[in-house]
Formats: sequence, structure tokens, C-alpha cells
Amino acid sequence: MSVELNELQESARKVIGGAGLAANESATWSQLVELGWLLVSVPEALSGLSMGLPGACILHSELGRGLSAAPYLAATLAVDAVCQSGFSDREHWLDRMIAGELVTASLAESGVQTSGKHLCGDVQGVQSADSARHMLVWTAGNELVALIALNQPGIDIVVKNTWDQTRRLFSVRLNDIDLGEQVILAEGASAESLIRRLLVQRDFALAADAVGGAASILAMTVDHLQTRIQFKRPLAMFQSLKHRCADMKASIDAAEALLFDAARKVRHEPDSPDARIKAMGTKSFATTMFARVAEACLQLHGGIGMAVEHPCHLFLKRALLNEHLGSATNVCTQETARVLMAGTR
Amino acid sequence: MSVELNELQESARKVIGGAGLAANESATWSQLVELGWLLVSVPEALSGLSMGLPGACILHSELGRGLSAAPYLAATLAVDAVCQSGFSDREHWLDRMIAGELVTASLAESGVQTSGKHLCGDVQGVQSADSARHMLVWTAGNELVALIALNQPGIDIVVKNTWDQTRRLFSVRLNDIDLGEQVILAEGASAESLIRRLLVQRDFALAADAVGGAASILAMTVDHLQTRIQFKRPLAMFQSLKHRCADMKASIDAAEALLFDAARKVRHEPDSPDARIKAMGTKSFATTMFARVAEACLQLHGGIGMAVEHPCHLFLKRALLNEHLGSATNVCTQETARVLMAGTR
Amino acid sequence: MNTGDNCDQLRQEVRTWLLENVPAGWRDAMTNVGQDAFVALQRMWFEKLVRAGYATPHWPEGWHGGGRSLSDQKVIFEELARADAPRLILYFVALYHAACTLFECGTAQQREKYLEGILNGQVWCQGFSEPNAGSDLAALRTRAERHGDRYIINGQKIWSTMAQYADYCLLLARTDSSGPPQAGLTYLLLDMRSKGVSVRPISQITGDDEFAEIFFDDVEIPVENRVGAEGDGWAVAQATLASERGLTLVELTQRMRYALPRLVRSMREQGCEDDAVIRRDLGSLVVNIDAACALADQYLTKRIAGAEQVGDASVVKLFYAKTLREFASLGMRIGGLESQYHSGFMRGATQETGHWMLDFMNSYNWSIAGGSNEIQRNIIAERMLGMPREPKSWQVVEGRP
Amino acid sequence: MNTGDNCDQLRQEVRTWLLENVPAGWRDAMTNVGQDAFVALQRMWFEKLVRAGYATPHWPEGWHGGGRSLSDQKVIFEELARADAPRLILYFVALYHAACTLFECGTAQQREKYLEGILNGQVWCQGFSEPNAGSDLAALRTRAERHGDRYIINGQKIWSTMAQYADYCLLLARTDSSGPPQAGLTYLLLDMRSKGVSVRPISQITGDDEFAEIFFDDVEIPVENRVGAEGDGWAVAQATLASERGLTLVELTQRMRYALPRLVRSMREQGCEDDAVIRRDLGSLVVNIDAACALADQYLTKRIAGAEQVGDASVVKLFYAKTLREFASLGMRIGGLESQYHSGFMRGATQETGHWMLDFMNSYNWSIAGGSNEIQRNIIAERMLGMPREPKSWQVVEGRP
Repeated sequence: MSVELNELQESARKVIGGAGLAANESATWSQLVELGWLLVSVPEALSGLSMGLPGACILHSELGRGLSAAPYLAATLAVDAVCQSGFSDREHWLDRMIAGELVTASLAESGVQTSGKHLCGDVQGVQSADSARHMLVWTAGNELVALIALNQPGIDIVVKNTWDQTRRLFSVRLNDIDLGEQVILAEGASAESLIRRLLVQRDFALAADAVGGAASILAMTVDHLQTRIQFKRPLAMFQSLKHRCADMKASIDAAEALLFDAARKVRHEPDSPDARIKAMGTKSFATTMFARVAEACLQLHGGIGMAVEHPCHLFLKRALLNEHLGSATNVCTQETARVLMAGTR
Repeated sequence: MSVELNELQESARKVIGGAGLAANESATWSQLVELGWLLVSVPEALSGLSMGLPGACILHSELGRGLSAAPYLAATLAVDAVCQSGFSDREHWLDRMIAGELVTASLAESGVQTSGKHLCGDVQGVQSADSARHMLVWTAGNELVALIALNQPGIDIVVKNTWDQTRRLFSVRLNDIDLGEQVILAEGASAESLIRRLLVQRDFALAADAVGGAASILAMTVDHLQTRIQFKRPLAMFQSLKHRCADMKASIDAAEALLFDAARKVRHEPDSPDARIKAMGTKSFATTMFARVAEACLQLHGGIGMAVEHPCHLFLKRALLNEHLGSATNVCTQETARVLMAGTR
Repeated sequence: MNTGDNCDQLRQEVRTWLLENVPAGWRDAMTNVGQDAFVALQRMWFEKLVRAGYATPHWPEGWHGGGRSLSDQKVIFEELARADAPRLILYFVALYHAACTLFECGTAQQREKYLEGILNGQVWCQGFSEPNAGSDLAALRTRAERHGDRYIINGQKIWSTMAQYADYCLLLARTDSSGPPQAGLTYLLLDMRSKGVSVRPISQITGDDEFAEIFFDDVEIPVENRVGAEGDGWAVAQATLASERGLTLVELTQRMRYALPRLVRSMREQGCEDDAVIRRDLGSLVVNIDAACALADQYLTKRIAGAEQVGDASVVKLFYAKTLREFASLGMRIGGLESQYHSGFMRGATQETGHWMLDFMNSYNWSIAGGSNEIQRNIIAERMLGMPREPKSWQVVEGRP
Repeated sequence: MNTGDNCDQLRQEVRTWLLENVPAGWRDAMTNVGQDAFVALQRMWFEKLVRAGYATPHWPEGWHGGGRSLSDQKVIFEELARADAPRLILYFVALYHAACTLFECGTAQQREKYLEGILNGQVWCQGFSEPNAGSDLAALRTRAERHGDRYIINGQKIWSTMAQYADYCLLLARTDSSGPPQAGLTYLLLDMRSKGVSVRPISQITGDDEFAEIFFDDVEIPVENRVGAEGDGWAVAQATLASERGLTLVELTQRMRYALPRLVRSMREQGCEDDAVIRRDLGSLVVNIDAACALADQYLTKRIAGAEQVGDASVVKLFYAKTLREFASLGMRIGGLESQYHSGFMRGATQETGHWMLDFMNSYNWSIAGGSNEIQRNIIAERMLGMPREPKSWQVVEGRP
């Protein structure tokens, strides 16, 4: 990791760690806006920090570590889409977004279709939609990327009561939304490549969130085992528990190495098909790992892990939700196999 | 388990255990012929012990425990096929077989087809074919079951050098074998049901072999851990090793319970489609379990498990071969799912 | 296993009765409702079962419904599972733990006093675990000091199922701290309305609060409420813990089997019924459930034959807990993103409700409570496989790994 | 990680060289052949690599081929993996363990005497493990008694890789049994042709015999062959063990990646390339291999930056061993019954040969040898996660679990 990235990580860990687990959403949001974190992957030409995917992964990982509620992932997708687009009003939008006006987006697969000059369909997994005035959408068929106002007629916003209490997801239904009145960011081939770029960022972000979350819950579990006394000794003295922690540590380290290796490798062409495959592989590996780690950590906590007063379950629920956001795990593995097979004589 | 079955198990364990692991094939064969084990599932009307699938499972399990080399599985398939068939010469054949003349059979899927009045194709996984004068064959399309002489023209017998050294498998190629000169045991609908019956017995036998083998290698592994000293204490004191042994014990017990439960449930209609599904499920569960147990036991033996002088590897190799004999694991699970789904409104 | 005429006749009888008596649509009626509705359903169902004699088949002859053989009891439980009847969670401790303890270790007077009450619907809870004595019961610290004809109780219990509804509590408390830890325990029956008892339900990660903490502040218990002699609490507690071994696992494993169609229906709803990977895992789950059922069945058969061995129950519980987790995990995979949305909170439904995430979290009840998986593995390794026990005391010293 | 011009240029240079020099069809030539053919191939390939300077990039500047940066070494290893070149198994101990020990702890005289010999093809083996000191090196018992200017050696070593071909042995022996076990060890260089040395190859379950036992019967070693002071053997042995950490794992993980097409070709041969379950598992393996490569790469990057921490190597090795096992297991599943037939014995091919059962068994070399998975887990738990060490001594006493 470069010195720059290391510094970013250290300062983010200090900030997020200081706020405590699952800190208040709007306070975290204000803080990260203030710290300029929305600029982390914005190109230098647009006054950003130009730290690309590796920089984004650092921040997402720290936010996952702290079970952050802020809709940072959605926001950075929208910011990036605006940066990549050539529309006239770009700088104006960017200024507002960087200043903290949330443009949200979906963390799930798109269910949006164009029908003539209209947009229809369901958008699942939209982060903090009630705090946003606009939403980034892309179509399932890759024809179009647009910003749409959430307060216009034809938009139904429904809060989804996820088991994960650390983030707030909404589903947004688009009923014949007139494209003429929305901000079109990309169409045709450029939409296809922009969408790929967005999906790559989304999957990397979820993977990073998983890596941070897993490291955090493992640390908490080791602490628990060190202090919880049973049979007159700390649980941490029991070798079978030690070995399970060691296995978790190894798989977390593997996911982290994969994450930053892949992010570095595709940082210069995050809209390429290769980037997409790497993002899918990383996402499926990391979110599966997080889910298995969180499952095991709850077991290692024993009864107290079943009580809502202990934060253990917050990690488990976030981990299980992450598994179902972004690219579907079975699609990730099937696609990875397909690419290998296509490339093998 | 009934008193009868318990007694059978005890006496079999004494006999096989007394002979030592992977005892000489022909000595074991003579012994089991002498003890009348080939009669275990033969109906009372034909002077057998009429102990059906449960009795067969007892013996196969003990033979697996001792890594027996004798072609008992193949032989009992042939004996059962003859018992079930109404052909005139039945008693004569049965007498010879029970007296120890081996009629062998395949432990793998059939590759045999009828072509006019001829049989063609490859039979894989034929046990001890060089000791047999005849072989039981059934066609892949379920049209026919027959006994064919192995010393006739058109038969090529090739020894297969399996990694498993405890059994000897052959492949037998049938080149236009004239059906007119063979002993036909069943044709048409009765062939279909007889073949199902044979496959059920084969899969149960492999499952039983796996259960016995797994129990045996686990016992050996626990002994090893009790006696091997590292860091000034027996390895058996290390909790992570204890827990792995406990997990293995639980899955062996589960496989054993499943085996005898299923065998009891289908013993009165071992040629039914339900018996076939139960046999497939039991086979896939037990052989997968055995393979995973043997893999773990080799690891727990450490370096000595890698040396040919220690019998650990014999179990591993037998376990891995069992996984690939009988019904294929993926077919077993897919079929089980299919039946459940077909029966669910 | 007896599968003779008597059993078949009983099976038919129970099946017919259940067909007519299981409250139709009780699952929907228990979804997103408050505790009162839940308690009312439990009470109604309890009364029906008691009247039919199906709540107490394990009680001795002479008591209402009692005197059934274990194989008859098994038939009843299998049929309850098959009929998808509600489980009697609220009365479980009363019907099993309390009753069996009283039958085995109580005085005639105690039996007379409490058993009739149980049949009349008194709710009991168990006061064993403490914050620092979960897996390690010998370490418990709630004190019972003898003052004349009373014990004065001070301390705290935790993970007590449904204590907030309980009329009585099976209390294990320390009367002596001087000797070996297990020797100083005494077993008492506590009226939950006694002065100084307070109950705080524990909010669980499922949203439920079926567990509670109980606090004791100078609570008085008359000496006649002691079960067994002072200091014999450990032995009496073993009788409590053994009281329902086997039958519950038969019922639960059977319930898994009968719940399989819920997975299939989910697959159809999600349009993944042709997904080969899901189908493979479903097929493998089906066989695991068959194995779990066979294990539970074998275990009960052993008990009936008087051939149970130490560790047998641990094997069944460990394998059940693992299979149950797999069941819920597969459900979540099938459900996809939807499985992560609250789909309603079903009270008292315990396992395999089709609300997969709820089921998933409930599955920890079986891997943690009642002796965690880790404790079961110790028992299996040490007492079935004969491997060394963990050392009694253990110095933390530096040394090579 | 330096991916600058120098590295790219070196990569091109090595790649071109390998294209011209890797013996075509060496795998087939090594299948079902005797040891002589294997030794001849190793020698030929060793000489080529030495001449090109690619065998000794890790040696210090001034020595042939030496003075390369770690990142340059990494490039060489990656390219060797990419070109599917034979591994220099026969010379591995000489080039790494022996050479690095001598560079770090040897005298100028020792360096002069032995390093030239290594470049000329002398084979070395390692004599550390003993029958009762596998994972627990401190327990070793082979004695070295000082008699004037000689040590007299008696005892036995085991699991010594290719000892039957070795000219010299890195020997760890006990010169003192009175103090703490680690303090009494001394490190010696043994000429394998000395009187009283006998070697017995161990027949392995793969059919190979790459390991051997070495027996010492009053073997004499001159005192000048001691490395470090008497009693310093433990510390010197650490230098030996650390000598190849990192690079080997980079090479091995890269070899896994380049071997993936063998799985795909097997799928095609077996006609299961459209099996969704196999494809899913293949996809998942590909990602696991990417992760293993990334871990190894990250580890080396840390070493280059001087930021290695205790346990880092354990994580990489543990994850590699697990992934390697998965690789071979998937191969066996694809191969079906055929995978259980001997498909030829390939000498010196080590991993991912496409002879899946052979590969599967060879994968235990990585989960057992060089610190078993269990030892690695101890190191990770204790030294990375700060959990308590296993107690130094341990009484077997009865007690609750």
C-alpha cells in the first residue's frame, strides 16, 4: 500500500473508530462530507484526490469496520457517474454533491427498463432514499444512465425493513418517468461502459465493507474470548476456539489482499470487462467470507451474542445483507468460470 | 438393531478383525464362503439366511472396517440376481456360487448395450475379474440382465491399476457377445426392476463399506493421537484435534444411523423407486463422509500418514474410490431433489 | 423399534385428532402479533392437548394421560410434527423439566402440590444459567442462605426461557462455597410471585424476548420447597436436564423433514427451481435431514432398550444443530435479497417458518443453548472416544506453541 | 510493488530465455521413469539456470547471479511458474537453506569451501526432524558428543528431502541435555559420505520416495564444520528456515494459476464443461487462487519494505495449503472414476500435474510439512491475535470438560 493510502487509512480509522460502532447516520455523513471523502476517487482535473478504486476501498473498508450508516456507497456511485459524464451542468451538480447534497443510488441489481421515452420498474436497495433529492439510475439493459428527481410524480418510495439495522434501504418504483425531464448522463455504448464502471465500484465497495466488517467482528470476538471466563480460564485458552479464530484471520487477510491487489490492477481501466470479472470475484469472495466469519463469531460469543444489547448481531446482519447486494454470488462464480473456459484452448 | 443382526455383526467383527487390515484376498474369500456369508440375503426358500439389506449392510460394514479385499460385493449382486430370476438352472448355479465359485459384477455404472442379439460395450469396476469364470451384466438401458462367461471369444479383460490397493478392479470389454449363448436372467419390465434392485444393493453396500471404513480409520487416528507425544503431551490433549475427532464421530454415527434406518425401511421392497432414492441418498452421504473423514485422519496422522508403511493411506484411497463407484454423487443429490420437488404442491 | 399394532392404532388415532384440532392458520395468526395473542394460543392448545392426554404421555401411569411407552410417545411427537402443530413452548419446562424432576426426586407432598397445578396450566421456568456460569454450571454463584425454615436467595439468573410468564421456577442455588463447587448446590422450587423476585426479558436479535434474566433480592423460599437434600442440587439438576432427552430431538428432526416443502415453494416463488446448484444443495440437505431423523430415532430406540450411552445425545444434538443451520442458510440463498427484509415476526414458531433470516438466527438456539456445540464436542471426544479431558486448572505460562 | 522499467525489462529477458530453454515436453519425459532420468533432468536444468544466473538471484552481490532485489527475484519466480518450468527440487536445500545459512552464520572459510560446490551441483539435504520431534523441534535427540576436534554423532533423522542424493547435510544435533531443550542444540555440516551414515528412503503413499530417514552410527564431524557456536543451533536453524520464505509461495501460488487450464481441459475430456455445479466450484476456485496469489504477493511486498510481521508467513502458507487441496479435489471430481486409476507417476512435478489423485496426495506436503496447518494456526492465534499460548506443561487430571 502506498504512503498516501496508508495515511488515508489511518486517518479514516481514527475518525470512524472515534465515533463508535454504528454511529448516527447524519452525523457521520456530515463528517465525511467535511473531510472531503466524497472526493477520494474524483479526478484531479475536477479537484478530486484521484485515489481511484484503492482509495475508495480504504474508506469503504473503514466504514464497514465501524458499521457506518452513512450512504457513502450510493453517493460515490452518483459522484463518479457525474464525473464521467460530459453533460453541461456537471460542475454545478458536482459542487452540490461534494457539499453534501445526497444523490443516492441502488446497491442491488437494476430492475429499470426504458419504454419509449419513459423509465419504468423497481429499484431495490436504494440507500437512505428519504434523505436524497435525486437518485442515480441505470437500466437493466444497459441503455441509459440518468439522474432522476425523487420528488416528482410517478415515484413511489417504500422503506424496506431490513434485518440489518446499520443501513436504511428503500425500494423506489418508477412509473412511466418521462426521460425528457431527467438528467441523462450516458446513452448507448457510453452507458454500457459507464454502467460497468459503476457496477465495478459497487462490488469493490461491498467487498471492502465486508473486509472491514470481518476484521472488526473478529477483533471483538478475540476480546470477548480473552475476557470471558468459563471453567476457571479465559475462553481464549481453548485451542479449538483459537484455531477457529486463526482460520478466520487467514481468510480475512486473504480477502483483504485480494481486494487491494484487484483494485490496484484494474484502477486504470475500471470500466473494462476484466475489471468487471475481478470485481465480481472479489465481491463474492469477500462477502461470503464476511458472512461465514460473522456466523462463527456469533457462535463464539455464546448466549450474549443472541442478545440485542451486544453489537455482535449487527455485524452478522450486515454481513448477510452484503451477500445479497451487488452482483449475485452465483453469477460471480459462473462468470469467472466462463471467462477462464473461454480463454482456455 | 435386532438380536440376530447384532450377533452377525459381532461374529463378523471377530472374524475380520482377527485377520487384520487388508488381509489376503483369497484367504478372506475362502473364509467368508465357509461361514456362509454369501447366504446372508438369500431367501429362506432357497436355504438362505433371509437377512435382506440390513444383514448385507452389517457384513459390508465389517468388511469395510477391515479393508477387505474379497469380491464380496460383486458376488452378492450375482447371487441375488440368480435368486430373483426364474431360469431353470437356478439351483445349480446357486449351489456353485455359494460353494465359492465367483461370479463377479461391476461396482460402477454400466456401459453395456444390446445391439440386435448381441451385447457390446465396456464394463468398468469389475471386482477380481481374473478369479471369476462368469460375470453378471446389465444393460445401461435396463433391457436385460445376464450371466456371461468371461473365457469366451469377444471378451477383453484389462486390469485397472487403482490407487486403492485393497481391491482389484478390472474393465471388461464386450465385443459383440452373442446373447443366445449366455444365461439370460431377466428381460423387459422384470429386467428393469431387477436392475433397480441390484443398484440399490450396490449403493447400500458401498455406503456400508464407507461407514465401517470411517469408523475404523477414526479409531486408528484416536489411538495415534493418544500415543503420539509432541510438546511433552499426547496430541490427544489438544482441543482442536479432539473437536475434529468429535465432529467426525458425529458424522460417522449419522451415516450409520441413516444406513440402517434406510435399509430397514426398504427391505421389503428393495426394487422400488423409493428404495432407489434412499439407496442413492445413503450412498452419497456415506461415501462423501468417509472421504472427508479419511482426508482429515491423514492430516491428523502428520508425516507418518504420508508413509506407505502406515495403513492410513489405504483408508483414504479406498474412501476416494468408493466416492466414484456406484451411483454418482451429483446424480444422487439431483435425483433426491427432483423427487422432493415432484412431490411438493 | 416397536411398529406393531398398538403403535399403528395410536398413530391413526392421534392423526385423526390432530386433523380436527390443530388450529387452522395458527402460523399466520401468530405473525406480527403481541405476546397476549401468543400466550392465548399456547394456553388454548395446551388445554386441548391435556384433555386429549397428548400433553403428558411421559408421565407415570395414574396421572392424566400418563403411562405411555416411549415408543407411543414417539408416535405422538412424530404426528405433532407431521401435522405442523404448534409446539408447547410456554409449558415445556412445566411438563418436562418440572414434572420429571418431581417424579424422580420430589416428595409425595411436592408432587401433590405442583403436578395438578401444571395440568391446570401453571407455567414454570428454569433458573440454572448465570451470567458467569453458562456452559460451566458448577461455577454458579446465586446464594441460598438457610435462616430457620427458609432459604434467603440473592443473586441473578439468565437465559431463563419465558420466565416473564412463569408461576414457578426450578432454582439451582449455592448453599455452600467451602467444598468442591458441585457439592454446594441445592435445588429449590420458587414461587415467582415471591417478594424480591424481578424479571427482565432479554431482547433477542430476532426481535423476540423468549429469554429473561431473573434477579433475586432477599427472596424467601420455605425449606419444604427444597428438592432432595441440601447440597444434592447437582444430582437433582441432572434429572431435570435428562427429562426430555430424545423425544424433543425426534420431534424437531421430524419437523425439519415436514418443513422441506417450504424450501421448494420458495424456490418456485423465486423462480430458481431449475438452478442446478440450488437443487444439488437441496438434495444434499434432504439426505442430511434423513440422517438427523435416523439418528434421533436410533437414539430413542436405544433409550427404549435401556442401551443409551454417554455422548449419544450429544451426537444427535450436534448433528441436528448443524443441519438446522444448513436448512435456514439454504432458505436465505433461495430467498435472495428478499430474505434480508423483515417478513414478519412469528411468535413461538421456532424453526423452519419460511421467514429464513428469522429461522437462521433461531438456529443458534440449538448450537449455543442447552450445551453449546463446543461442549457437545468435548463430551463426544472425552467420553465416547476416550480422549483426555481438558485440565482442571491451567496456568498461563509462556512456552512454545 | 516495483513494477518499473527494470522489472519489465528483466521480465522480458527471463521470459525469452525460458521460451528457448525450458525442456520441451519435460513432464511427459518425467512420467513413469526411474530416478536416474529425474536426476539427469534436474542436473541439466540446474546447470542451465545457474549459467543464466537465474538459480541464485537471492545470493549476495559478487556471487554468480547474485545481488538481485527481492522484486527482481519475484519476477524470475513468476516467469518460471508462467513457463511451467521444472522446479529445482533436488537443489532447493543447497541453493536456499544451505547457502543462506552460510551467508548469514557461516565463517568465510565455510562459505569458500561449500558455496562453489553448490554452484557446481552438489546436493544438500536438511537433517532437522526426528521421529519424535516433528512439529516440536526442541525435542530432538540426535546426540553430538565432542571428542577433541570432532563431534561424534548418534541418532536418527527423518523426512529429509532427497537425502538419498545428498552430498552434504545441514544437521541439527544435541550437544547438551542439561538445560532448556532449545539451548543444547548445535548446528553442523555433515559430509554424507562419512562413515556411519546410512540413508533409507521412505516409500510414500504417492509411490514417490522424495523423503528419507538418515541414521548416524558414531559418525565423525570435524569441529570446523560447526556453524555458529556450540549451543547456538536453534538460532542458526531459524536462519535456515527463514531462507526461502515468501518467494516459494509466490512461485507456488502462481503455478496454481497457470495450471487452471488443466482443469478446464479435464472438464472437456470428461464432457462436463456445462455442469453448473462444477462450473460454480471452478469459478470459486479461480477466485481463491487469485486471493492466494495476492496474499503471497502482499507478503513479499511487506518483506521488501521490511514490514514483515510474525505470523504473516503462516497466513499465506495456511491459505495456500487449503487452496491447493481444493484444486486437486476439484480435479478428482471432474476426473470421476478415471481419477482413481494410476495415470502415471510424474517425478518431481509436485503440484497440479493433472494426475489428480497424485496431486491430491502431494497436497498434504503443504498441510503437514514445513510446520503443519495446526502449528500455523497456533502461530496465528497466539502471535498475531494475541491469544494465550498452550501451557508449557500439562497434567492429565480428571475434571469437568
